[in-house]
Parts: sequence; C-alpha cells; structure tokens
Amino acid sequence: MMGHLANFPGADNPLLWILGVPLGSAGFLVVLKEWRVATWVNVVASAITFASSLMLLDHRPAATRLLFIDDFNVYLVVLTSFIGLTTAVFSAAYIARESEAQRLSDLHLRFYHSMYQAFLFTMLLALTANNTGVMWVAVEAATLTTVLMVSLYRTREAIEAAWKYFILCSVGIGLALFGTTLVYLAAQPVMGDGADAMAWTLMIKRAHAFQPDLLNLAFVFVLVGYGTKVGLAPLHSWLPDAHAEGPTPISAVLSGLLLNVALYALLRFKMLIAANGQALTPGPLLVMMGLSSLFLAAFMLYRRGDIKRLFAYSSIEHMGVITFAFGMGGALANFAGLMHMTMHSLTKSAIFFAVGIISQNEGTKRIADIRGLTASHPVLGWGFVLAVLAIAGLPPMGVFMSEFLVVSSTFARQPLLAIPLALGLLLAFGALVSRLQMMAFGEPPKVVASHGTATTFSSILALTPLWVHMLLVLVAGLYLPKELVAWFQVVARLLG
Amino acid sequence: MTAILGQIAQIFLVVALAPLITGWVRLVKSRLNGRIGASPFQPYRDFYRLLQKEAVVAHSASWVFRAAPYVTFAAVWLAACIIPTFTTNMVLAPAADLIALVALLGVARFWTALAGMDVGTSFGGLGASREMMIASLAEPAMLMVSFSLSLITGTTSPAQIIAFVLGGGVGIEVSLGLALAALIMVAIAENGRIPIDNPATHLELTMVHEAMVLEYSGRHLALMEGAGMVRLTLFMALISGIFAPWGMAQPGAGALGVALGLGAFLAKCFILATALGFFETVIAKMRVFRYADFLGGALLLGLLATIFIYVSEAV
Amino acid sequence: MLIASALSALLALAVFGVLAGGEMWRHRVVYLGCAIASLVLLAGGLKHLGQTPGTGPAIVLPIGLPWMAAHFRLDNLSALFMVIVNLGTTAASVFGIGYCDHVPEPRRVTPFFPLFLFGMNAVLISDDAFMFLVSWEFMSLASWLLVLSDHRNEESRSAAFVYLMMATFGTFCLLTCFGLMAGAEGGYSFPAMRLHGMDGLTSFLVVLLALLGAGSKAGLVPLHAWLPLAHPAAPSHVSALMSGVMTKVALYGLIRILFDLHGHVAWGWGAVLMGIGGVTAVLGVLYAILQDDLKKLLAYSTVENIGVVVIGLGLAIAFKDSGEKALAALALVAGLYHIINHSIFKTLLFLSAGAVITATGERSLNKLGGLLNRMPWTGAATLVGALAISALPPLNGFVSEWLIFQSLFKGPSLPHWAMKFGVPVVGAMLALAAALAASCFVRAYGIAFLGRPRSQAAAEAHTLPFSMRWSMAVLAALCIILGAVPVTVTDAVSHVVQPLTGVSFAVSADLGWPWLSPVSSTRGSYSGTVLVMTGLSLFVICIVLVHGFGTTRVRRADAWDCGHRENIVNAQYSGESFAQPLRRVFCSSLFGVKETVTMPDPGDMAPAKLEVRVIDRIWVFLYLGIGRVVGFVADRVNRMQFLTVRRYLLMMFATLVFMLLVVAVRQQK
Amino acid sequence: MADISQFSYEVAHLIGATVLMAGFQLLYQRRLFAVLNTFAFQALALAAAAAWQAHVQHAPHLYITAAIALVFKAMIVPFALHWLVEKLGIHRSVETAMSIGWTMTSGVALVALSILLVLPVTANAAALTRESLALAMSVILLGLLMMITRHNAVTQVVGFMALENGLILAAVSAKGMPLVVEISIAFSVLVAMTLFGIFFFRIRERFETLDLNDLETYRGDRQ
Repeated sequence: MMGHLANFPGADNPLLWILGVPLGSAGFLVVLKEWRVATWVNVVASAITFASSLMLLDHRPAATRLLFIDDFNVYLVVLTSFIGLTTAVFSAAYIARESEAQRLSDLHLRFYHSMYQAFLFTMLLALTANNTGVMWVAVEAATLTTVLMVSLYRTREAIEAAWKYFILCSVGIGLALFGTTLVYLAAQPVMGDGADAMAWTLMIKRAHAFQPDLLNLAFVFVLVGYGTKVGLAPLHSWLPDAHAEGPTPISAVLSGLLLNVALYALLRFKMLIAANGQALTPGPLLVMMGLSSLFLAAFMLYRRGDIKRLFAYSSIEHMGVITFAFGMGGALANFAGLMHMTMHSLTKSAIFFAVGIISQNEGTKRIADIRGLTASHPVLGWGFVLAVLAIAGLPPMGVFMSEFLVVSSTFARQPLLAIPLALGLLLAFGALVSRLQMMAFGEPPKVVASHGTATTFSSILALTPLWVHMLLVLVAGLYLPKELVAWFQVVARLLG
Repeated sequence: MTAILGQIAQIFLVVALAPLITGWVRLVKSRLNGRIGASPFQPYRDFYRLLQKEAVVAHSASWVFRAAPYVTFAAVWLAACIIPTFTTNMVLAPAADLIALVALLGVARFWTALAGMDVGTSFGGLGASREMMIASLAEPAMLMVSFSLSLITGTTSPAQIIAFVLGGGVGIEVSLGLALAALIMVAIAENGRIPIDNPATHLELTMVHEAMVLEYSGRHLALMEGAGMVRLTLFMALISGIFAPWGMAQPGAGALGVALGLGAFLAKCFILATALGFFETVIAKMRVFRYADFLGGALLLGLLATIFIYVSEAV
Repeated sequence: MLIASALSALLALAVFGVLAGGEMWRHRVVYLGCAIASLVLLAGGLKHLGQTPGTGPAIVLPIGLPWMAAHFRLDNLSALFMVIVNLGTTAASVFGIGYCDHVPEPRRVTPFFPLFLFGMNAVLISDDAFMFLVSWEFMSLASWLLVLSDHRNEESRSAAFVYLMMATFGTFCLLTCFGLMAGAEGGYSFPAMRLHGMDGLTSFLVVLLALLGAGSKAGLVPLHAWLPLAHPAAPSHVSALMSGVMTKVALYGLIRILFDLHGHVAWGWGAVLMGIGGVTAVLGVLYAILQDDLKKLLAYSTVENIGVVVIGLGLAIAFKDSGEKALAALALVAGLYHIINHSIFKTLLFLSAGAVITATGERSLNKLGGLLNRMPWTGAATLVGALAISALPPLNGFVSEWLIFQSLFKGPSLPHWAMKFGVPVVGAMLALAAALAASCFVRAYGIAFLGRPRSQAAAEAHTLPFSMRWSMAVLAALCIILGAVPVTVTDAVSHVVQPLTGVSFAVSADLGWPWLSPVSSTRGSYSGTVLVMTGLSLFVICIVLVHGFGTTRVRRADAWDCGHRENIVNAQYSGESFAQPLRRVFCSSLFGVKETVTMPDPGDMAPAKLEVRVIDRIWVFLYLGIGRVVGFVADRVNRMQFLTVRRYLLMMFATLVFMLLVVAVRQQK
Repeated sequence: MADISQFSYEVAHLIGATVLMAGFQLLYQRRLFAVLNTFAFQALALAAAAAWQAHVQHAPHLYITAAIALVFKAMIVPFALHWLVEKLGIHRSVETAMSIGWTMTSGVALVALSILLVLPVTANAAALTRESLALAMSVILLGLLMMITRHNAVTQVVGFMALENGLILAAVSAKGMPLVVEISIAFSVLVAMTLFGIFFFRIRERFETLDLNDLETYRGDRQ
C-alpha cells in the first residue's frame, strides 16, 4: 500500500516526466483562464511528454511493481505521445477556428484542455502500468475523460452519444475488472498474495503454472470488456457516435490512441494465455470477432452519410483486421497486427485531422455536401486522398504491408479464413473509395461556406500534422527501422 | 533455277489466264441461258478499253481510293503466286502458306472495303458492310479448312500439301470430303458468286462486291475487276491442286512433266469453270441475312472436318 | 545502374510535375524527361535481351518487408517486357509533349504520368512478392488518378471507381496466390517460391488466383468490364499506355507466375486458358464492333487481343505439361510476339484517337469522317495500325497470329481428348475473332477517316504539333518493320522463352533467316521479308503495266452513286448501319441488342429514327448483381446503427453469454 | 488458510447467497421504489460480505470497502435516486422489455451457467474463493440482465450498480488482492455517480423524460 510509493520513479527516470507532465498540466489547465495560452500550454506539455518518451528509446528504466517498459509498450508510448503532440498542434488550430465560430465557451475550453492532458495521462499510465489493476483504473479513467469531451458541444446528439458511450463502456470496463480479478485468482496460488500476482513482468515468467481453466474464463471477460473499448463488433455501438459527435481532435485520439490502448490491454492478457500453454487458445474467438467487425463495418460504410461516422466505422474495420491477425497468431500475422496498429493510429488520426478541417471549411459533416476537395483545397484535398488511400490499404503506404502479411500468411495456413478476410477488405475498400471519390473529386460547390476568416497561419498549422503523419506512413510502408522490427518480432513471439 | 523460272511462269500465267476463265464462265452461262454470248476473250478487250479511259475520281475521295485498286490487285496476285498451278517447284512457295493466303485475300478485301467507304456514298458503305460480314464467316471457314488439311497432311503450305497428296499419303477420307465442301462454299463467297453475290447485278438490294467498286472507272475499274478474275483463278487452282493434283509437275520433273502439268491445269480450270457456269445458272441468289447460315455451315463443316480426322485415326 | 537512375529520374519528374503549376513549358519538360527516361529503360532492356539467356544481376534495397528487403532483378523475361513497356511509354511521352495542353486539367495528369511509368517498370524488375504487389498496386493507383484527371465528369468518376475496385480485386487475388506459394513461413522472394513445392490443391488454387488476379488486370472475360470504362476515360496518351502497355504488364504477371514461379501447371489449365482466351477474343471484338465511341472501341479491341495472347499461353501450358517442349516454346513465342505487336499498334491507335480528339474534339464515330484529307499523317499512321491490328500481312499483327495458328494446328497432337476436340473449336474462335477484327477496323477507319465529314468539327479538323505526329509515325514504322523482319524478333524472344520452357528453340531454325518455319520446313513457313519484297515488285509491275498500256489521266468529279447524286452527308453509312449485318448475325441474343425503329406518321416530314440499345449482359448480371447484393445486405446491416442502448447492451450480453458457453463446452472436452 | 474454519465458509456463502437473492429480487420488482429498496438491501448484504471477509482474511482494508458499500451504496445512492425520481416526476412502475417470468428463468439459467463455469475451474483454489466467485459472477450476469430487460433509465442505473456489486463481491473474495483495486472501485463508483448526476441533469434539461425510448430518437446518422 504505502509501499507502492517506493516504486514511484525518480527524477532521472523518463517515466516520471512522461506521466507527470500530462498530469501536472491537466491540473494547471483547469485553472488557466485564457484559452489561447491554454492551447499552447497544451502543445508544449505534449511536446515535453513526447521528448521524454524519446528518451525511452535510449535507455529503459528498470521495471518496478507499478511501472515498466518493455519491447511491447515502448513503441506504443512513443506513438501515443507523438500522436498526442500532433493532435495538440492540430487542436490548437482547430480550437482557434471553433472559437471564432463561437461554438465553444471559455469554460468549455478550459475544461477541454485539461481533459485532453488528463486523457493523455491515463493512456500513458495504462501503457506503462505493471499492474493489471492500475491498468484497469487507467482505462476506466480514460473512459471518463473522453465521455466528458464527447459531450463537449452540449448538443442533443453529443449528449446522446456520450450517454451511449458511457453506459456501454462502463459495463464493458466492469466486465474487464471481473476478468482482471479472475486472472489475479489464477495467479495468486502461484505468486502469493499481493501486488506480485498482478505484475505483468512477474506473472509472465510463471504463467505456465497458472490455473488454465480460470485463465480461459478470465479471457472471455477481458475480451468482452476491453473488446468493447476496442470497438469489436457486436460490442462496437458506442464508437461511431462517440467519434462523430465530439470535437474532431478527440475523434483523432479516440481512434488513434484509445483503441490501441484497449487492444494493448487485451494483448497483454493474451500473452499470459500464450505463456501458460494449457489454456484454450483464444485464437478462434479473436478471429471470429475480427471477422464480424470487419464485415459489419464494411457494410456499414456503404450507408454512412456522416463523414466522421464513416471513418469511425473504418476504425472498427481495422480493429477487426488487427484482432483477426492476432487471432491467427504466428510470427507473420502477429507482426502484421502490431504493424497495423501503428499504421492505423497514424493514418486514422491524420484522416480525422483532415476531416476536422473539411467540416470546418464546408460547414457540414454530410458527405453528400462535400465535393471536389482536390479542386477547392488542393493541399488539404490531396492530403485527404492520400490518407484515405492509405487506410484503404493501397501501397506504398504502411497499411498495405500489414494487410499483405495478414492475408498472405492466413491464406497459406487457413484458406477458408483468408477468403472472408479478403472479401471484407475488398468490400470496405469499395465503400471508402466510392466516398473518397465523391468528396475529393468532382465539381466543387460554387459557394464555399464562409470560414474565410481563418488566418493562413492556423490553416498551415492545421495541415502540418496531417502531412507529417502521412509522410511517416509513407516511409513506414517502405522502410521500418531495425529496432522497431526487432521489438515487433519479440512481441510477436510472446503473443504466440 | 527451275524453281525461279517456274515461279516467274506462274506469276504471269495466272494473270494471263484469269480473264479467259472468267470469259469462259460467262460464255457457259450465256449458252445455258439460251444466248449466244460474247467470246471468252472478251474480258481482254474490256481491259484494254478500260485502260484507255481516263479515271474519274470523286471530289471527296482520298488517296486510299486511288491506291486501293493497285494494292488489291497486287495482293491477290501475290496470293496467286504461291498456289501451285502446274508445278510445285516454285521459289516463293515457302514464303506463305494457306493461312497467309487467307490473310492476303483479306488485305485485298480490306482495301476494297475501305475504297468503298472512301467516297462517302451510301452504296459504298453498304457493300463494305456486307462484304465484311461475309468475310467474317468465310475467313474462319477457310482457316478451318486449312486446319483440317494441315492435320491430314501435316503441313499448311499448299505446295507441300499437294506434294503429300501426290505422294499417295491420303486415301479417301470423310474429313477430306467435308473440307472440300467447306472450301467450295468459301470459294463461292470469296469470289462473290451466286448464291452469295451476283457479279452481274447492280441492284442495290443484292449488291455486295459491286457496290464497293461502284465509283471506279477506267484503269482503276480494270484493276478491281482483274483482281476478281485472278482470285477466281486462284481458287480454282487451289481446289483442283489439293483435291485433284494429278498431273502436277514435281521438283525434278523435266520439260515434258512441266508441259503435262500445264495441260492438266488448263483442263482442270476448264472443267471447274464449266461447272461453275452450270451451277450459277441453276441456283438462285440468297437473301442477305441467309448468308450467315450458309457460311456458318461452311465454318461448321470445316470444324467437323478437323474432328472427323480423329474418327478416321481412331478406327 | 542505368535502369535504377532512370527510375529515380521518373520519381523526380513526378515531384517536378507537382511543382509545375500552370506553366505549360514545365509540363512539356516533364514529358520530355519521361521520354528520355523511357528511352534509357528501353535501351537497358534491349541490352539485356541481347545477352545470352540467364539471370541478370540482382539488386537488394533495404526497403519493403523488413526482414527480407526488396529484391530486384532483370532477367530475360522482364527485359523483354521492359522493352515492350518502354516502347509504348516512349511514344506516349513524346506524344504527351505536344498533347499535354489538350487534356482537361494538365496539373492532374503530369505528376502522375511519371509515377505510372515508374510503377509499370517496377513491376517488371521486382524479384519478390511484396515489391511486385507494391509496384503492381502502385501502377493501378497512378493510373486510377490519371483516369480521374477528368474528375468533373461523372462518367470518368464511376469508371475510375470500377477500375480501382477491379484492380484491387486483382491485387487481393495475387496476394493470396503469392501467399500460397510463399507458404506459412513467408518465403516471399521469387527464388524461394520457385523452390517451394506444392500439393495438388495448392497448385490448383495458385493457378486459379493468378488467373483471376492477372486476368482482371488484363481484361479477360468476364473480368473485362472495367477496361472499356476506364481506358477511354483517361487522357489519350494515358489510355494508350493503359491499353497498350499496362495490360501487358498484367500478362507479364501471368507468365511470371504460370511459367516461372509455379512452373508445373497442369494441362487442364491450359485448356481453361484457351477456352477463356477464345471467348474473350470473340466477345471482345463483337463488343468492339458495336461501339460508337472511338476509344471504347479500341478498349474492347484490347480485350480481344488479350484473348488471343491467352490462347497462345494456354497452348504453351498444355504443350509444356505434355512434354512437348519445343511446341510449348513455339506457342509461347507466338503469345509473346503478339504481346509485342499489340503493345505497338494499340498504342499507335490510341494515340491517333487522341490526335483525332485533339483535332476535332469528337470521339464519336458518327461525328467524324473524311479526316484522312485533313490529317494525312495521322490518317496514314492509323491506317497502318488498323491493318496491323486486323492481322493482315505483311504487318506485324499477322506474324503473331500466324505463329499462334501454327501452334494451334499442332494442338491435336496432344494426348488429351479434350484438347483434340477443344483445339479446333478454339481455332475457329480465333479465326472468327481475327476476321471480325478486320471488319471492326474497316468500320472504324472507314467511318472516321474516309468518306465525308459528318460534323462541322470533323470538317474543320486542325493540324497537330509535330511531336504527336512523330510518335505515331515511329510506331507505324515499327508495325511494318516487325512484320517485315519477324525472324529477328522471334530469335530474340526465343532467348526469353528458353528458361521458361526448358528448351532452346528458334522458330527460324530449319530454313534460317528470313524464314519462319516452326517445327520443320515442310510444316508450312512464312517469310514477311520475302513477301514484302515480292509484293512490292508486283505492285510496281502492276503500276508499270497499267500505266504503260493505258492512260494516266484522272478527272475529279462528283460521286456517281448509282446516279443518285444527292449531297446529304448523313446518307453515308454510319457506325450503326455498318455494324448492322454483324449485329444481326452475331449479337442479337448474345448482347440483348434491341433495335427500335420509330417511323413518322404518313405525311409527317420528321425523319425516321432507329435506336440501337446494346446490353452487356455480363455487366448487368455479374457486376450490377454484386452491387445489388451488397446494397441489400448493407441496408439490413445498417439497421444496427439505429438501435437503443438497451439493445446494444443486449448484443454485448449475448456475446458474453455465447463466449461463456463456448468456454463451458470446450472445457468439458 | 488453516485458520479459516468451516464456519467462516458457511457464513461467507450465506452472505454471498443473500447478495444473489437480492439480485433476483431486483429482477422481480415491478415498482421503482421497491427496486431502490431492494438495491439498498443488496448493498447492505455486500457490506456485510466485505466485512466478513475482512474479518476472515485479517485484511483490515476490506473494512473500508465494507464501509463504502454501506454508506454510499446502501444509503446515499438509493436516497439520491429516490429523490431524483420524485423530483423529476418519473413514472413509478417498471416497464419491462421481457416478462418477469422469462427474466427470472433466464436469471436462473445464468446462475447455472456461472456455477458450471466456476466450480470445475477452481477445484484446487481456496474453497472460499470458489463459491464466492460463482455467486459474484451470477450477480454480475443478473445485473447485466436487468439492464437489458428494463426500459427505464433509473432501473438501468440500478442494474449497473448491481453489476458493480458483483464485481466487489468477487474482489473482496479474492484473497490478498491489493488495495489498489478497492480504491479504484470506490473511485469509479463515485465518479460514475457524479457522471450519472450530470447526465440526469442534462437529460432532464433537454428531453423532459428519462425513458430511453424518447432519448434515442436521433440515434445518429439517419439519412
């Protein structure tokens, strides 16, 4: 209990900064009145967090009972803080234009920035926690912060979305807690009472001695619980509305970060099962949920009229693919899954950046009202085209590489599973491309909704994160750094 | 050396002989119709007359119109060069085979059809359109005939086929008969004879070939008509050469053999031309859209000819 | 390496194309650069082709799949296709120098053009599955953007959509195909795949998927539907490449998989390929005959020619599997020769279609006419192309068809009864397709270039920049050269074929240059060279005789027209009327052709109207059918978006209970 | 575990069973106030269970959990909901989506499923844990069942709380599970409650009713 305090990192430990800066700035931003300053504080805090996360690449602090860094979470921490930073930059531009349009009051903005940092904190905590309980708390807290942000606009739709989100995720998170408890129960006879039986680093070493039957049961609850958060069909229902009704930067971090973190939690538990060896393999369950998500989302994409919901469903689709990959298991598919997680985060958040600007420019979220973006706003429009093509899985962007690996390796092993996978991907591809063509090409509407007051600075600011992300995705599609590959391969082995 | 001489003789023989054969067919038809008819040498006189006349060319015609007669005639002539008439010992024989022969006739037809369309009259287009429809069935039928011949004799070269048949490699086979029937049908279509086309008609409902060359006059017309005559000779040589090659001079044959071959060829042409005249007199022309049935029949006969070979072989 | 630098130059040109802005000269510079890069690549390919058969140097770049890097290699097959591709791209680039300001939005064309060239070349030199597919899809992507360059046009957009869907469908098929060949361990490099053994089912699936994947890109029936939509929608120099060159890259993929990577395809697949090829050829050309749009017509004609090539490939497979290596080599040489030829004349014809559109602004046959008088260069070059594509001697198209026929004629020597009976049928289909192609191009050329102008635009067609004319002239010259000296080409191609069939085979072996004498001298032979020379002499003799005996006088007058002497331009045969006999004979049931004649009432002076409606049944039943099914399911699924929270919870609850039950059941075992 | 006598098992089971019974009762109630009262009773039983575990395991921190359950769940929440119902004038009968009989039957089936799942798997775990686990899982599933068979928002919230009760029952039964968890549960319940409060407030402000059927007229993305 109090002994946990001894586990807190010291000042030379990057983890202190990674977790401390967001938490501290969340507190500070609550009291900061001037929103213009707050946007920049937000950016600076995120930048510091990102910079400290980069230090992890250099040396990793030793694991404590509370926090740890290993091959799996190191890249996710860097990715999370990176997207946190880019989204903060985008958010600065976005908020500036929103408040010009007078859609948000000062109080709301204060609240928004504070919650943004709090959300980052919970994400990073969930990733670095070496304790199943702490991780659970962090994910729950993430739900709470995002619920508040989703309902930020106080519109009828926003509140309904937040309500749905809250109820479904609370139930889900409750089930996840039960799963966590079950895992503790499985570990406790082997590890003894107390925090040892909840520490990832310790559990994984002795997982082979755990009660397999209990682990089976635990995994079902964890899967349904965290799976809700991942947005796997048929647990996905909160996701599209929550993405659609909140401010766009929040949609970006929901898709780019929250889903990843929930999946990360799920995968940690899968590692335990893999290390145990006697438990039922969770593969079929994951494959099933992956495919159902893929197909549901693919068909849903054809009937979407709202641009943000469209891409929210696309997130469901990709989470389905990733889950499928991990369900298949094996070195190639696991590698592909990890790669896909990364690429999806970067690409999807980039798409939401673009979507944010688009809906601000055009003054609508209706796909039918958006036309000819490449003609009316070339830089934005082509960036958007690039991003959507990337998410649709066209080379040379990164998503293609992971889809290539998943489909081809699955086909060599289980042709009957690969066929629906390929079909689902093709279906989703068709929907995305047809919408993309509608929005990006064609005759642009004659009268562009008047948001012309936006300064050039803020529009450049808004576009930079989009292009930075796309550049990364483009590079990653052709070249991955050796270290990252090594980490992926280690994790892929652990995932079984 | 004899091959070169044989070739040169062949080249000029076909051109020299062609009007006579056409004249003879006309004469036979006239007599059967109860007319006296013109001399079989009348076509030569017609040519001379046409060559002396100036050529009238429509304002809207392009150079294609003026080049087409020469190209058409040259292409048919070239095709005729490679069909052995009196000797198989020809230097150009390996340069083209039956497939190339079909294609060379295709060249002539292509240009004629283009010429028909060049002036921009409705008759020209009508003729070209019908001609191409006929060709689109006749050509495959002809190729199927080549296919079955190649299966029977192991070669597509006319000279080699004839050599094979002369060598006694073939007995009387069903497929050979089918191929002959198909070839005759194709020949009728290719030469624009009754029942497909009437070379003497200028009635718009029935014209095919004549509609395309309607605008020609003078030397152009002479060449176009000459090409038709050479084509007729060519087909006679082909049919008689393959299915009745007797008397044909082989490589190594002496002057007597060549003379014999020449005589045999003239005799065969005479018989075929008489038969053609007779046939054309007793039969009526078809409606345009019945052509498809006729030529489709030829195509199927060709196909059957190939397949029947297995029957003969299997037994 | 020269090739590598040319490829990087293409990428750099794409960047320059983005920055080109509105200045036309910059666009011209990009095209000039493309032309130079293509020439370099062409030279590289030729240089390699000249060398003895064997594997070229491999290049490994640290990109692509991290644990195996990207492998590139230029072997004989890729060198041959590199020559084919870059012949077309050179011509199209040169054409583009003059043409680029005639496209609707040059800024949407110029940057993607070099990327397209890059993609096609990269496919050819890829030596592992990943890079192959990346380049393959990259090629599709670039061409999709090019199709979309006229994005304000609704038709172009839907064409682009269908195109990209089909391309991706093909990519997925190839992806799974490579996945099977690589095995679960992921041996994605081509050398590893060659060594990877396959059981019966895997082998079956590999061929099927390769056929679907490459076939959808090449335009085999029934996967051809995108082709006549997308090819015409792009700017003409791009259409030329898509039709003339990109489909060849697809065939390259097919050959690479079936003859090289897989290597032991069963003869039954050869039969299937031949059947598909035959059907594709006939249907393709029939569709072409019915078209009024010049570019659509050409696109359908591409479908036909792909069918012809695939017949050759199928035959080669059957021969190879039956141990007839020399005949396999012959069939493959024939197929490859036709690939070369088609890339040349189809590029030429599309470029000339571009020239016609530039000069008149019309692409409907019924608005053209008499262009030969206004555009003598283009007209002459197009005539050569039309003759070549109609497989008429002495041009190149005939040579390859002749070779295919020759190998087909040997087909019945195969031991399988299916082949003995099937080969003649395929032969008949091929013959039919060839003959119909001639009709098709008589119609196209006769109506567009001959006769009298059918519209003001056609009557006022203006001349073209010299770069456009020259690119066409060079291609036309190539058509003649490849037809006149075929042996030189077949000898080069047989180097390529040797590693694929395992036998060293020259088509000219028996009689020597310049005689094509497959199998033996008595089997039937052909010599374009001799034929041309004889034909020319006869032509000259003909002129000399005629002019010697007669007069050379010419009088210009009105057309006689059986004495009708009317001057109504519209009384000329139109595209529809020309096609009418063929339509009646071949198409009425096959395509659901409907002709409706509206006669005016007696006394009414209004003209009678004939409407012809052609339904592509494959499109209606297959493609629209799939669309309807997807729409139906999507409607049903979409209801899930509008449930209450309680029902969503119910779904969650049901999932949980279901999974618990699964665990309970599995634990009992 | 030598000091844990047979007696302590039996008491623990008895209390656990009481919680479960209360869960069933929740399903059975037709009136809103009765639901609230039953919920208070369940929370009370939970507090007792926590306290007993604290005693048996010699884990004093569990007394805090017991206290939270007692004060917060058994008293404050029911009162607050009571107040809300009166204040907002909510219809006081429970609208069910599934007949009570079927609900009860499903409930029994769920309990059977829980027992089926838990009993074999913890064969060599502590018996105390085992049975409590089965009970806890049943309570959780019943809570979920309640959420999906009731239209009314208040009953849904109660269902959710019942589900949490099951979670806590499981957590306190797990021997030596660190305090982190208890704090977090308490914390989340607290926050959840405030959130609910906020929601109720807003929902009242905008939709005039707490019936979810009215709330979800929009449901996003109608075309």
